[in-house]
Amino acid sequence: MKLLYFAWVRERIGAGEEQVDPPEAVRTVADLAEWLRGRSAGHDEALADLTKLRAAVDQRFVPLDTPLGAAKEVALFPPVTGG
Amino acid sequence: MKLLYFAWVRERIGAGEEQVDPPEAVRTVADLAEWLRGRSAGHDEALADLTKLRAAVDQRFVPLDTPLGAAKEVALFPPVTGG
Amino acid sequence: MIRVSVDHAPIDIGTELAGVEETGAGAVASFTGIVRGDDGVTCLELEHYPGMTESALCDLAEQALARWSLLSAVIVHRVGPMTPGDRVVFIATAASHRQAALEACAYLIDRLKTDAPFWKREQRGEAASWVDARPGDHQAAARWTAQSAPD
Amino acid sequence: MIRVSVDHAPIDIGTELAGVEETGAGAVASFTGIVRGDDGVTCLELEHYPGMTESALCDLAEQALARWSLLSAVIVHRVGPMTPGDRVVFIATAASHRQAALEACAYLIDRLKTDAPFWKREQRGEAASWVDARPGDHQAAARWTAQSAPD
Repeated sequence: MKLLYFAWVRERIGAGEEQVDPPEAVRTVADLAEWLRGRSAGHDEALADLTKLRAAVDQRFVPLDTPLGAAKEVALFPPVTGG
Repeated sequence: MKLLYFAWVRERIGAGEEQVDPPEAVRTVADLAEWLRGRSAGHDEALADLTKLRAAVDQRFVPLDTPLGAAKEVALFPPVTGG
Repeated sequence: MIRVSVDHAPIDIGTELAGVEETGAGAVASFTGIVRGDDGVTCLELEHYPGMTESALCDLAEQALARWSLLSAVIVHRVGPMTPGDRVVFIATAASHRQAALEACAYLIDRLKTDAPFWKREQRGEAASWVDARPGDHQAAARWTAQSAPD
Repeated sequence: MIRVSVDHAPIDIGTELAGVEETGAGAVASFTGIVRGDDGVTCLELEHYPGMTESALCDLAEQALARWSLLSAVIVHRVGPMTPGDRVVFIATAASHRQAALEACAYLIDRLKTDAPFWKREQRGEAASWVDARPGDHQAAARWTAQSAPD
């Protein structure tokens, strides 16, 4: 599974993308974020507060309780601020 | 009193402006239009139907029942169609 | 900043927009009205009431500035003969935030349609006819104001 | 006609507007978002999600075309570093009549603010900070749709 990070999520994690292979217990986007916190202090800091996170699965915005299913690309980021 | 005509009012009357000195009985813009109908066949045709006319007194839109008062410039024209 | 122009010359949108942006705005909204040729119109002629037109457009711009937090309002109206594709009217509004700019722009074109002394004559080949006012224009203008203009 | 562009290059409004006018429209509405420098911002950097951004903007344009009788919709968003006065985003809509163009333009900028993956970082001298999302943006987007985007 390909992960993408943007804005301060990217900065805190220290990388814009990485490949992961989460265990079966990781069913939703929220599960994934929680599981990722164990990877580094940066991950832990970036992903600690789910209320500040938004996500896209295969390039579509989704709620954090969305099942990962057969997702190939998951992105985690703060609320968008374009325009 | 200076009169101005625009669009098809101007075309039917055959002139864009004229000077007139209406009698005292002509008190409102509607009175003025009615009085002007006697000046020519063109005036009569242009000013016969008050519902199709709009007016400005001293360069401000006014209802046709507006008193002329000390008006210096009165314009008669169809509803506006700019933009 | 208010800029009002009534002119026979073609409307230069690039110059007008650049002038509006120079006020340091965060949001600029614009509207351009263009001569349509889709119903056989070959020429559109715009007549107006010199003197009154300019003051009517200034009044509208002042009312927009009084109603919204605008940094500027520009109204440019072309007069004389035009052909399909030509710009008839250009309106631009600048504000710190988008809602004021967007609303004021819609307000100005709605009000201009009913509150400024312009008259359109369409030519289709040899035949010419004065355009009738649209009742919908008065409904559009009335939504901005309790005191509606004469229809 | 839909045109969507996400690019580091400055936005050329004249070219974009001319493209929209060429569709034979009677009405063109536009919105330009510009970097403000009034609160000490010296640089604004726009990050985005390449691939998803373009498809999100196309989706918005398609939704506008489905909802209004538009002849075209253009969305151009700049990314990368910018300074006050630079154009961040440009939206233009063309239609036969003004109401469709004006409403669709407001719709597109309201929806873009909440439904496209862009992130702003402001720099004030040496200090940089990511811009927080504004709750008002979600209210503005929600007025166009029953199904609101995640806030």
